[in-house]
Amino acid sequence: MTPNAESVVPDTRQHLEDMYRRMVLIRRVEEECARAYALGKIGGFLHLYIGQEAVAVGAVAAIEPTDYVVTTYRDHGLAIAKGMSARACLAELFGKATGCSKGLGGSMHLFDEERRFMGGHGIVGAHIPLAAGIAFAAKYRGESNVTLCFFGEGAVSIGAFHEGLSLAALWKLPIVFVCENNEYAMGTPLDRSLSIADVSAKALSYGMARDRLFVTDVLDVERTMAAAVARARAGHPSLVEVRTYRFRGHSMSDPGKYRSANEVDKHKANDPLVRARRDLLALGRKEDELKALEASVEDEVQDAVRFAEASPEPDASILETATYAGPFAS
Amino acid sequence: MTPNAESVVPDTRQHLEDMYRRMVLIRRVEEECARAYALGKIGGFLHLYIGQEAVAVGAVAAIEPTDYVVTTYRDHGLAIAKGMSARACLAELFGKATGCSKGLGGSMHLFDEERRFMGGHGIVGAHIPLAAGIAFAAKYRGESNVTLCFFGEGAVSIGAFHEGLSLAALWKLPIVFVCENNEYAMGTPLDRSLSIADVSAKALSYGMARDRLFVTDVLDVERTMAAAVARARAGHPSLVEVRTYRFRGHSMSDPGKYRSANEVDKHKANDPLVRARRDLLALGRKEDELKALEASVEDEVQDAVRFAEASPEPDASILETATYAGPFAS
Amino acid sequence: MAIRSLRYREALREAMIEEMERDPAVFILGEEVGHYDGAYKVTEGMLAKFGERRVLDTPIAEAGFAGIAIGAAIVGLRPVVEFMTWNFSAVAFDQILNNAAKLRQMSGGQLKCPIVFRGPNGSAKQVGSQHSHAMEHFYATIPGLKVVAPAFSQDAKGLLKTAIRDDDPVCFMESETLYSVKGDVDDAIDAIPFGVAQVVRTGTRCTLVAYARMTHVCLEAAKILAEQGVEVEVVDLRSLRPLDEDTIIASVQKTHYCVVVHEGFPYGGVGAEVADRVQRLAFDSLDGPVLRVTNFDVPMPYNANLEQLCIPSAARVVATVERLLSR
Amino acid sequence: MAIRSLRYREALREAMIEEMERDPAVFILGEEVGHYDGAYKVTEGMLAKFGERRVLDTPIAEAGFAGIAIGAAIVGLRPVVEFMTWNFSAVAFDQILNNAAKLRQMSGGQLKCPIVFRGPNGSAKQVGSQHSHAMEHFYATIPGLKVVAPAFSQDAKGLLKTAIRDDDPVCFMESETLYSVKGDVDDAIDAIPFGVAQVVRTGTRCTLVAYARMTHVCLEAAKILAEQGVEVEVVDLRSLRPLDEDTIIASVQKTHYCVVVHEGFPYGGVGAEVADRVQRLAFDSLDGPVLRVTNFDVPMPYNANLEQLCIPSAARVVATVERLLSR
Ligand SMILES: Cc1ncc(C[n+]2csc(CCOP(=O)(O)OP(=O)(O)O)c2C)c(N)n1
Ligand SMILES: Cc1ncc(C[n+]2csc(CCOP(=O)(O)OP(=O)(O)O)c2C)c(N)n1
Ligand SMILES: [Mg+2]
Ligand SMILES: [Mg+2]
Repeated sequence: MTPNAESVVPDTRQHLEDMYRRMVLIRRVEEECARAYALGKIGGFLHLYIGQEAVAVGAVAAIEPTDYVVTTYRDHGLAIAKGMSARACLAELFGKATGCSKGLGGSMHLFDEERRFMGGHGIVGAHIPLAAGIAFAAKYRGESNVTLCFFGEGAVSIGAFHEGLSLAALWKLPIVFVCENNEYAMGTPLDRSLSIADVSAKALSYGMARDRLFVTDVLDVERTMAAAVARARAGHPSLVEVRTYRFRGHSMSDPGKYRSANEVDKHKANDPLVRARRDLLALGRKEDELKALEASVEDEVQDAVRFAEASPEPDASILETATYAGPFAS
Repeated sequence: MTPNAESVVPDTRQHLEDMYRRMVLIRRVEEECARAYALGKIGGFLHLYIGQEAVAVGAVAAIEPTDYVVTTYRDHGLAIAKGMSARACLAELFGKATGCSKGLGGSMHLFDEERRFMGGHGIVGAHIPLAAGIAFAAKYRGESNVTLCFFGEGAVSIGAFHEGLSLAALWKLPIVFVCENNEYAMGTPLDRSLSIADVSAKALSYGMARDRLFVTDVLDVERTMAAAVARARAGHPSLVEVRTYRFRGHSMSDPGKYRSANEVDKHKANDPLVRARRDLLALGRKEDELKALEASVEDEVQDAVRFAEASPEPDASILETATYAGPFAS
Repeated sequence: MAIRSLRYREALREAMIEEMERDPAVFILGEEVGHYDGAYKVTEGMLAKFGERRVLDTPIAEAGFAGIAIGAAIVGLRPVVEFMTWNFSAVAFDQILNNAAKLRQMSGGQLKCPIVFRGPNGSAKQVGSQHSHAMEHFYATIPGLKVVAPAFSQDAKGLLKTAIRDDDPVCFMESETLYSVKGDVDDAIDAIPFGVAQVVRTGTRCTLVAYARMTHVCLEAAKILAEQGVEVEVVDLRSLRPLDEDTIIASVQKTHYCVVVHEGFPYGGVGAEVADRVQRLAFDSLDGPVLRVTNFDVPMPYNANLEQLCIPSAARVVATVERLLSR
Repeated sequence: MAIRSLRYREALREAMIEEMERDPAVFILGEEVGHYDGAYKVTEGMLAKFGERRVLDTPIAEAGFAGIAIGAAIVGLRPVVEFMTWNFSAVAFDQILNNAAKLRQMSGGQLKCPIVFRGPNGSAKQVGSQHSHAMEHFYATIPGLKVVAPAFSQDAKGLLKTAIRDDDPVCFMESETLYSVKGDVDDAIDAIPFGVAQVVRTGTRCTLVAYARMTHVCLEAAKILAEQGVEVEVVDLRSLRPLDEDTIIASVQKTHYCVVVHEGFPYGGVGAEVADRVQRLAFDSLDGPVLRVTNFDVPMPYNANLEQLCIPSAARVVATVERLLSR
């Protein structure tokens, strides 16, 4: 933040409202996804982000449009936070040619190169070095952009995590590693995957800056991330552990028997969306203003669903051109 | 150590002498290797351990014959420290049927199952999970043996290191990870491979016990390792960083231009073998006693060379039986 | 002895349970195999039965736990490693290629490595390119490994028992799309030997060679062809390495035509190997080239229609046979 | 324009230097490529010329630096990744299989991945089973990748230039045993297109198909055979994916016999693929089956004599041709 932050930082209320809107959009899109999945309109794996929206929205609020974001298969939230339209997202999930990845990628592989949202990756941890490579390119070219790389706490056990962080620290890459620690990797709770529960402690072995945060307030996420992003721009990577919680199962096929209704309810009571809404009211927004905002989100979502439904399927001719950049005689 | 250590620990002088003999044996075997390599009697890669003998000998002194040792391609020292005969070692390097691995493995792949020396591995870091698996088996079966796993500081950057240590810490495996930090991975000095020079700090992120030691005295190595081995037997893995130095190039083909003669000489001046010899004299061993010991080593080495030379080559019939355990119709 | 109808996944589970009861050195490890009862429920109930010591949930560290299992195997345990899918074995590739397959050889035969790697392989439904890879050919080319890919419940059970008792590393390729398929399992049959293919339908006009789910696709194609008066023979390989040349060749010598059907890409793989052996060993019996039906030469698309287009179908098999016979 | 005699490694180096001078997005990274001047001296002098920014020494973390290079490639850089040997690519296998090869497809064509993975492949001399693997077939089966394996200095240079300029990931297979071999390099030739095989010796009695070092072995065999009055044609594939069917088939249609020679194991691989295509596309021209000369089906032994026994030799090629022609 600059010294006279007052004049530079946008009005908090408006800012929070923007973030609230984005969080609601993500949630509503995903609720529609769940419904469409039940109807067989979406296939394959579908990993919902519901409950974690504040992480994506808070983090993206801390960066510039020219900065990059990379994440896992649980990617709808970050894609939309980074500016992907609900239309492009839903059409992709419906497997349509108008989807961001033309129906070839599906839920796990959302990409939006223009908005610098670089996926949507299915192999746990494998995108971590890749994200470091995007940061590497910025440094190589002398550009000032940074990269945010998101992953779950389940990814911390895998080699790619170590190699990615180790090289980023050694080469001082402009990147922030964000571990969205939602306490479970599929059905595996933290204590069965990590010998110490504090993920941010991994930073110690790379001499890397670290932060740790329990998410209830999206503004907290933004603040913590802003500091890490500033370090990244100065060439110092960080590991930020964000403690969060997914309200739904790991994917649509997961009944989530490994945790009690009680536990889930406890976390739902701290839903950052509810918190943001309450804060907005406290900051003077009227209930009907928020209702209107929510209605406009609803319109956007319904429009996106209709768009996805009405869109054409991709033609088989895309298969070859999506495999190789140029002509290819196999 | 037990309370009345005096009566239990063998006479220090005899013990040091045994260790000195073993170190001299390793060195002399390897000097003969270098010569044989120049004569074309040994092929492929040959990584000498000269300068690091105190690590192998000190570490093995801290364990029982029923304990396991696993290491890298730089394996002659640990193989001999664990009890492999000079004959079996040299014959293997000469590619003979009488070699420990019947001439199929070569320098990088010494194995002696009977003495629980489990290789000799060529892929950097890949033996680390494997060693953890040997420790896992002990725990699974309720046996009390521990496993020592050696690797260079170059291996610390690779995924297998992270996954191996992470799982060993999580599952409380009876293992000691020993990083032989000889300052270089081929031509790459420490500061170009690790963001922080203290390798033992990696233990922090696993909540693992750690130790760090600059080797000049083989007895130091034994003491540090004994403590780590005791922890391992109690189900607590450790990471021990041993700072050491190789006097020769990475392998025979490495002229070692990346370090100055000065630097090498400085380390040679602290040669643990010379130190042990001096200490033995100080403890009352006579020069001619040591000469006799050295002569007996010489005999053993020359016998081993003759044995290796005179031994037959393996027959092609071994190829199939060494590929599959049972009959195999491909 | 009874003949029971079991789902493919139940047959696998029975094999593991029986072998674990038989030999205390056998244990299973992998992601979600225990408390979650298996991502695809193959190990359902096994944690309750055997406890955490022998049914071990792992973190997401395929190279690490595969390596640990290999280490345990060379000192006498008999691990069964479940990969949640074979796609994820790519991060453990080095462990399988350079450790599991080679430790016996590098040690001059001192060590053996009795380990089973198992899990679903190939396409599922719309899970995209990173989760749909048919990985069997990567492993089938590697000496030191054995690779099997059963199509039916009986074989799933019998081959898995053999795999667990085998002293060499075995890659056991299942199929997500077969897990719920039922099949007869004869209790009189125990372990089924590797390297023995099975003629699952007899015919005279052409030999179809397949394995895993493609065996079912071939049977479907054979039915359609039969309706057209073309009786084809279907050989289910079951075991990819070792490969039962004799059964394949005997069939081709009878039919004079051969079509190999497999998931996986057209370039190389098990299909090319079978085609090569057939043309080499039955050259004088062939009345036409060996043809192949494979996945399209592109990463698997997510879109449902494109996905089905890419994977071999009965219709494509039928068309290929027709093309071959009308040559 | 001059014709110069260059070692294979010098030709590779020239290609990299020229492309780096041509395009600031090209850089090289790998273990010991910089300060050490390359484990096999392919990059000798390049650090001095281009500095640490563009000639980057990496720690031992193949998956990590391959992944970083892939990430850099999708945002516009053109990395050349040196694997000290292709054996070590096994720890980066997932990055190549699931990221490099598939990112374009998963993103619906939004991303391109212009990256070259290069290094020595196959056997060297007595480096044992973990360091002698011929890895090309693992990659050649994967759509999204291109794979080349030059045998001569000219091709090493021209194909590497093409690889660096290509917008798709390319696996570039060199050979430790060829690095010091000299060959003519014509300065008039710039980039050499992929997918074009070359007839390096003409003959009428049999077609030998090979690549990389095995092309030299085939030329040696051809000489021996010529002394016996048997003129064989040698086709050097150069590019494995894409594969130049036309040149192979044209040759086989002329000679009616074909022997494929490659390092690597007998099961599957590039050899099986070539054999399959030949029997399929030239069935009516063949007077005998396509035969193959490959490594023995065992991990590579250290012992020098056994090692040589396992690798295809001119004598084995000659014997195979004789067996085929006297069939
Ligand atoms: C290498 C690899 N192994 C296993 C899987 C299967 N898998 C997908 S997501 C997942 C759990 C990941 O948990 P976490 O990293 O905590 O992220 P979360 O799903 O909680 O967001 C697993 C095991 C995979 N995709 N890749
Ligand atoms: C995965 C892998 N990458 C690269 C190599 C090549 N290589 C062999 S030894 C070595 C250096 C290892 O250095 P370090 O771990 O410090 O052990 P030291 O040789 O010093 O004992 C390298 C790069 C390899 N064997 N395996
Ligand atoms: Mg999680
Ligand atoms: Mg070192």
